[in-house]
Amino acid sequence: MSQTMLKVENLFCERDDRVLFDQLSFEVDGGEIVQIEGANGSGKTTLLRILSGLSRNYEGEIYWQGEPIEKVREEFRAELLYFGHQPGVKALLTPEENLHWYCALHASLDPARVQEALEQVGLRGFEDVPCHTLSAGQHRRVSLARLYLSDARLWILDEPFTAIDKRGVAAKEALIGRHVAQGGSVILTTHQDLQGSGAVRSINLDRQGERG
Amino acid sequence: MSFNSFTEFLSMGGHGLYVWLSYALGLAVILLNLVAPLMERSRLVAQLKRRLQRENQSP
Amino acid sequence: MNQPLNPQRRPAIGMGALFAATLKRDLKLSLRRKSELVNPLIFFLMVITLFPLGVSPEPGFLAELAPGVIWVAALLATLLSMDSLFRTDFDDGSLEQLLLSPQPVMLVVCAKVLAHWMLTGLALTLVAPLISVMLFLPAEGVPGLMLSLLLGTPTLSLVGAIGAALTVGLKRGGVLISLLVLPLYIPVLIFGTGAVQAAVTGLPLDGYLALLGALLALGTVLAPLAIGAALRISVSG
Amino acid sequence: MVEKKKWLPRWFYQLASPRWCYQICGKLLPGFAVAALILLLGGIVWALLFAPADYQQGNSFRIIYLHVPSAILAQSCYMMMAVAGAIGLIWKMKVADMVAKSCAPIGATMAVLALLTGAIWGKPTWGSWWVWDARLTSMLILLFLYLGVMALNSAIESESTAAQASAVLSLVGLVNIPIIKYSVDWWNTLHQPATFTLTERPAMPAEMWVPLLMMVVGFYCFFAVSLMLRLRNEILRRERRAGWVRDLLLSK
Repeated sequence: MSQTMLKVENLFCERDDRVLFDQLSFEVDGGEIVQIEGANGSGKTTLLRILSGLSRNYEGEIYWQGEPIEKVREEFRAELLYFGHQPGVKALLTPEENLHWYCALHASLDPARVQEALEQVGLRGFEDVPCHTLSAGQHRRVSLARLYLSDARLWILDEPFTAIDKRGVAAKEALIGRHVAQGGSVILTTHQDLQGSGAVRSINLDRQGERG
Repeated sequence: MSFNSFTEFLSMGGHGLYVWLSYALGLAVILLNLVAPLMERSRLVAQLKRRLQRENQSP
Repeated sequence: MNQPLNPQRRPAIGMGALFAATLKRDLKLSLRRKSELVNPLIFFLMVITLFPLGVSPEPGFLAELAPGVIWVAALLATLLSMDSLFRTDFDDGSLEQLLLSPQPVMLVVCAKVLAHWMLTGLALTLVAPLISVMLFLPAEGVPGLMLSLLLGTPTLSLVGAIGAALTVGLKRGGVLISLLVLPLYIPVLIFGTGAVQAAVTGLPLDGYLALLGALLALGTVLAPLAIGAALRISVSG
Repeated sequence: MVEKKKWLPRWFYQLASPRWCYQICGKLLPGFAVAALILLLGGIVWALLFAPADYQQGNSFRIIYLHVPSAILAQSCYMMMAVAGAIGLIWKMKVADMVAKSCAPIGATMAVLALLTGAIWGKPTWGSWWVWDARLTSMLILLFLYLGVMALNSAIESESTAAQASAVLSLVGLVNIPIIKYSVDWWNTLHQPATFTLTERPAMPAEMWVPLLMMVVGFYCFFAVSLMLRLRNEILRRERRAGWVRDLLLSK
């Protein structure tokens, strides 16, 4: 179960004349939660974007299950769920339409389970109203419904708990815990402490910056 | 030598304006392409030096 | 409940379905934003109106000018609508999700460009007969005009999408797109107006249409590659 | 990346090092500068003083010695920009990005020079400053392509993103250049009966084309000088945090 999923070696990245991290190396195993910590502007989001493959402005090596990531992009993307700052939800489409398109993008997902996923995030009854009529929290929950749909092994979550109420946070934490128990991995940033999700390893980028 | 006198050379058979205008422009463009990077270089070196001094003083 | 995380994946949706889903999604999005849907068309009509007012309302003169005017207006109208092709997706994060999909990006890009063309190029082609009457274009020229627009405007959408993809990360990309894309539009403009003029004078059209078709074929093969690369670069920045 | 290194020659990877490139440029610069100076001076003296006047165009023909080299250079500079951009995209080679960026302004000024000399030459030959001649028109479009690449490059803040985006754009332009050229040639013959063009002459005597050749080679040498000057600036700017740049600056 605890095979190495993602391995990062000597990662270097600079932004606006500033070194964000230098010689950053770590591994993420199956069944592990890794929390990226750091002050605002320490490069948390940048790191997550690099790991997910969105940003290519870095030096160093990233391996996915032992293979250099450039070689296994497609396999990696099939195993990845990325949750970014922007929720990736079209305001003019209904929650259902949004998730159906997401299923189309990830061929292995079953569109028949969209209803179920929306129910899980408490959006039952909102399936067919355009998302721009929903509240900010509901809007975000549409995007979070992807966590229930997904069969990806690696979750990269950037601030997944903002604009979510307490009860929602607890449900999300339980979901993350279950994902990890099944052998999946989670890399996330959050301002809140994670509770009851098992072992959380943290990587602090502030110390990185000083070293670099 | 295809000209007999200097005035003939200057007038270029009545096309002096066009020929000399062209060559002046050509010279200007060539000089621009050499002077601009040289000036840029001195500006850049001065700027980077100032930066280095700032960095050396601050810590 | 989550599915067990087993690596045996069963593709529930194939590539053709993704193409169809993206096409449907983009069309639906445009249809729900009616103002943006008709804006290029209105712009097209307005630009056309400027010529008789600005140059001369004399029928013979306008008829001579018509092929060029219609093509230039079509070109500008396409360009105007280009900026929004990827911008909304970029702003709300859909573009990130698109780029992280294990499916080929080119497929989605093609579907998006096709949707864009259906709402601009195709629409312009359909109103072209009306415009040709207003500009006194002889009736013999109308089929040539419509055929050339039908073959030429998809190329405009494809090439414009490269510009849109390159500038999507910039706050004000609108003017820049025109600067990047207009020089690339020139061959389409030349062959398009050539086709209409040939049709008006009763010369054979086949050569022009074949050239426009060749440009379209080349664009269909190469532009999605460039658009995909440009999107990854823009999102990466 | 590691596997790729095997089949490319060693100098390619040395070239990839900005420091090596900066030093080799510094060594090559004087040679090229001297060659450019000799060739250009010799060429100009020959062109203005010794080359015979054209039997049809008279002395205005002497503009060819600037017009043709600048036009050739503008085109090959674009080619170089696109190829360097492609190398930068494929192998993530920083120096190639910098070369591509340095090419753009030189090529653009060469296109401007070709256009201006073409227009000035057009006045005595055609009787008007501007004629929609196929060559002039495609040169104008080439200038637009350069301006587009430069505008994109300056609009994007992140240096590496700007380099990659301009590389994609210049490659798209490279594919388009033959198409544009063909379409403009064809459009031109359609619009006006083929008159005599600026540069196509049946047979040029040796005392006319030898100085022309000298000027072309001289322009290439001048291009190399200007490119290396710009490239060195670009390397200094992009590598400002590298140790060797600091040492270099402090030693001055």
